[in-house]
Amino acid sequence: MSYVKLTRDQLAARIAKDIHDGAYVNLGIGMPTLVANHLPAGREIILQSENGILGMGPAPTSDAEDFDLINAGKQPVTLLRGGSYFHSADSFAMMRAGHLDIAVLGAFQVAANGDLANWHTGGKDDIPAVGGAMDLAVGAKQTWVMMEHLTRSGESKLVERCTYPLTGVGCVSRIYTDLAVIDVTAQGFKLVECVAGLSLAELNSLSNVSIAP
Amino acid sequence: MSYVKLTRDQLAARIAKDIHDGAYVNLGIGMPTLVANHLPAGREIILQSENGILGMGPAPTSDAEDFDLINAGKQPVTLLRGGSYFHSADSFAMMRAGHLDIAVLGAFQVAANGDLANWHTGGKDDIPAVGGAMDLAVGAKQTWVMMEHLTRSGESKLVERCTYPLTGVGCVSRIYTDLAVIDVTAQGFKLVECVAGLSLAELNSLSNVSIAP
Amino acid sequence: MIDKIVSSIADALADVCDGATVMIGGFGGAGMPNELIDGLIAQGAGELTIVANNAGNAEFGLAALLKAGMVRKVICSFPRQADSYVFDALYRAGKIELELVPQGNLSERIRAAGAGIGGFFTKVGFGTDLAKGKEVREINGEMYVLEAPIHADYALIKAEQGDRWGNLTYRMAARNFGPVMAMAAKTTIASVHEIVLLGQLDPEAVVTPGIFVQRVVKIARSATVASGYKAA
Amino acid sequence: MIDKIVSSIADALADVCDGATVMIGGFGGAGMPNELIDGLIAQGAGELTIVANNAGNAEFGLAALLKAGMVRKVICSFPRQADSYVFDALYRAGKIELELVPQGNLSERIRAAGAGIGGFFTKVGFGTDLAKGKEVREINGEMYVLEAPIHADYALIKAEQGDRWGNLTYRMAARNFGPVMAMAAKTTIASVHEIVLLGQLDPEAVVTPGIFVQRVVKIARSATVASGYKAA
Repeated sequence: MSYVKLTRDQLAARIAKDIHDGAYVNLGIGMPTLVANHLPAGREIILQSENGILGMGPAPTSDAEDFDLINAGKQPVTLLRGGSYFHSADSFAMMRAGHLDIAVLGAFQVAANGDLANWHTGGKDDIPAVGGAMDLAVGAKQTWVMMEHLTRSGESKLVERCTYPLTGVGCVSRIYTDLAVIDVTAQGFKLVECVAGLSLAELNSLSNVSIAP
Repeated sequence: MSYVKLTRDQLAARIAKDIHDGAYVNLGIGMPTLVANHLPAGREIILQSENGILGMGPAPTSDAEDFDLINAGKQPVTLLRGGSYFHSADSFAMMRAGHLDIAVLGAFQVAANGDLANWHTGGKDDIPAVGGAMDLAVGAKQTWVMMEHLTRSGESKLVERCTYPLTGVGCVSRIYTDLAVIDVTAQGFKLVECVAGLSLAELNSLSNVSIAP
Repeated sequence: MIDKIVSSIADALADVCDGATVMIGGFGGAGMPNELIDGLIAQGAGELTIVANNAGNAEFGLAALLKAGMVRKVICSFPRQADSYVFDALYRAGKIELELVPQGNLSERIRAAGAGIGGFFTKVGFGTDLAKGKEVREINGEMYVLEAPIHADYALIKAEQGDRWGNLTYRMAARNFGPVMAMAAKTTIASVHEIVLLGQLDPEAVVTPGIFVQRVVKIARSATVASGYKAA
Repeated sequence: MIDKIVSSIADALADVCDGATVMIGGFGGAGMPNELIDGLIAQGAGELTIVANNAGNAEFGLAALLKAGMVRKVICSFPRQADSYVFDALYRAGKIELELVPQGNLSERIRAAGAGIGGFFTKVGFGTDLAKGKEVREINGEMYVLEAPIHADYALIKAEQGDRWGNLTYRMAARNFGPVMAMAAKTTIASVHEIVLLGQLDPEAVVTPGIFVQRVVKIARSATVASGYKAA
């Protein structure tokens, strides 16, 4: 095959390119946090953090870290001019009632009907932890997924039906992977674009589910 | 008869005497507002107003009136040191979840089971208006009623069952009238005290319902 | 770049359509966005549903909007006031619909819309005429009534300071319904007495974060006037 | 006279009984009332139900409380962290009960308790394992789950400034669960870095009005430490 997967940073930049000027965005913990590093110049995009921050800025220099000012991943951040603080119930009101334009979340699996699984593998001995994932999945105007297309063992994370425990029902509208951008439609997955050199036929053969052109 | 009814100010002072130091209190619009003028010296009592004020102080001098700082009756007030402002939902959270120690409300009727009618006479042509009455009636730790014992036409406002539309069910714990102080108990009305010169027998003959000694 | 500041009240209200649900802040004169209401009258949209605490005083502001015949229905807690004669006459003539809501149910239903809540159980109103026909339920030995969220197309609110991101502060008891209405409306329009630069508002003291506000318009400051009470 | 300032953490916690439900504020290290938690460990009440966002890091604070065997049940949204090994071991050994709650349902359920709400319908969690056995309902074409309020006997929260009436401000994202937990507990105990005179807090910028706070105790300021994340 003659294609090259996107790196995490390339994927983050690809997603950032689709975030419109003036958007209110929540970036989930883990990989989606990288999107903050690639916001296009000239756009004013306001990042929300579930722990009560609107207008998050970049990470501070190490000598300016203040652990009263952290993101959802508990990493130190800064506050932009115009930012504000609020309590947890107000923060989740923002997240749960469609005030955010976009939530970008990681995923274990996304199903053709938009179901999302990203909080629990369902393993018997695993400690479950959900945080704000379920709130974001169903609360934002648009829920985007950022993930590798395949698991480490080569299985497709795009599936007909999720086998892992669900985070939200029919909530995902778009998926960005290291191989492709895919919309979730009423008819199932629909290709937006592939990485250079990867055909839809190849993508379909890698995925465990049909992706329409 | 040898008794004298309490004046409105005497009644307000009688009620104020029973408000403990440190109490959080909401005084309903109309007659209960007078209680604020009689709070006993040496007690720190915090008045709440439904429109988003904790720590209301006395009326300002007429040259210092500011109609952004008004009470529930829309009269100008002041803010004590230590007071604070908050929005309507926060204000009613205070009122509805038992955070207030005492609400003092006016009434058309109070029933022996503690039912309160104070918002609507039920007249066909009357414009109904409820404001915060229902919230206060069921939300405060204790709901006290301040009213004249009899209507202008001499009917008892203490009743076996309210005939006016209810404000709240079984919510009144104590009634202060110009003739007596009466508790509402599981067994019905129970006298706490009468004005000087009025016997319980006379009070019972004026009231349309039995008041136990 | 985000710039929510609009240069005129007319621009701020240009897209209000017939049949819109419009929340209007204020309690007494405090927080009453009279300038925006006057703008709405000039704009002319009709068949409006108004959500507010009161139903207007004398013949200005909300009362003028009612008098102009632009309002089909009012959802409020306290329409009857010493000087609410415009509403009173329309109501008695059957020319306006009234949904009377206990004030705390009103603010909580508005907040519910802004917070994504589909409905909530409250003790307030149980056993009264205002809960007639509503679902009731016993929870831990007490009786509750199910109340629905109140959504709106627009919220017109009066704030004190605002910036181009839409962050707002309020002045004293003029805060009242502003913050929850801002959360519940698709388009929130705030009049402010002062527009400040981004970063001038203390992030700890912003009352309404800009995400809840779509348009900010500056108005001249005038003293809030007495409204809706009869002197003793 | 109202004076909610208590002179020591031990005094502030003296009446916590076995079996109490205790809310503990904080998200990461921000707003985590470690000094009060240490006081609770010293106080010794057992069989506690803890309501918090996380379930402790390393072996300090909440993790130390768990390690001391004082906790019967944890209600939280995110117990699993890089350094949550104390909780993890207790959970795997079946020695602690876990009620896992989506974080927004957690904060909304806490607020509901503080606001007198008997229950509310939320979309969050519908169709997932965390809504199993809960009542569901279709409202305007969308599916909702009924969630109950979470009340507590005590809330332990960390604030920034406080006065003798119990008014509080917070510092940046350390605000998080403090204000809603203060509303939901019978007794709210706030540690503050500074006690100010009545009137020194701007009434427009008080975040938690004193009515929601029963005890205020001063602690020394120390920098909040990193907590609960694995560096990339």
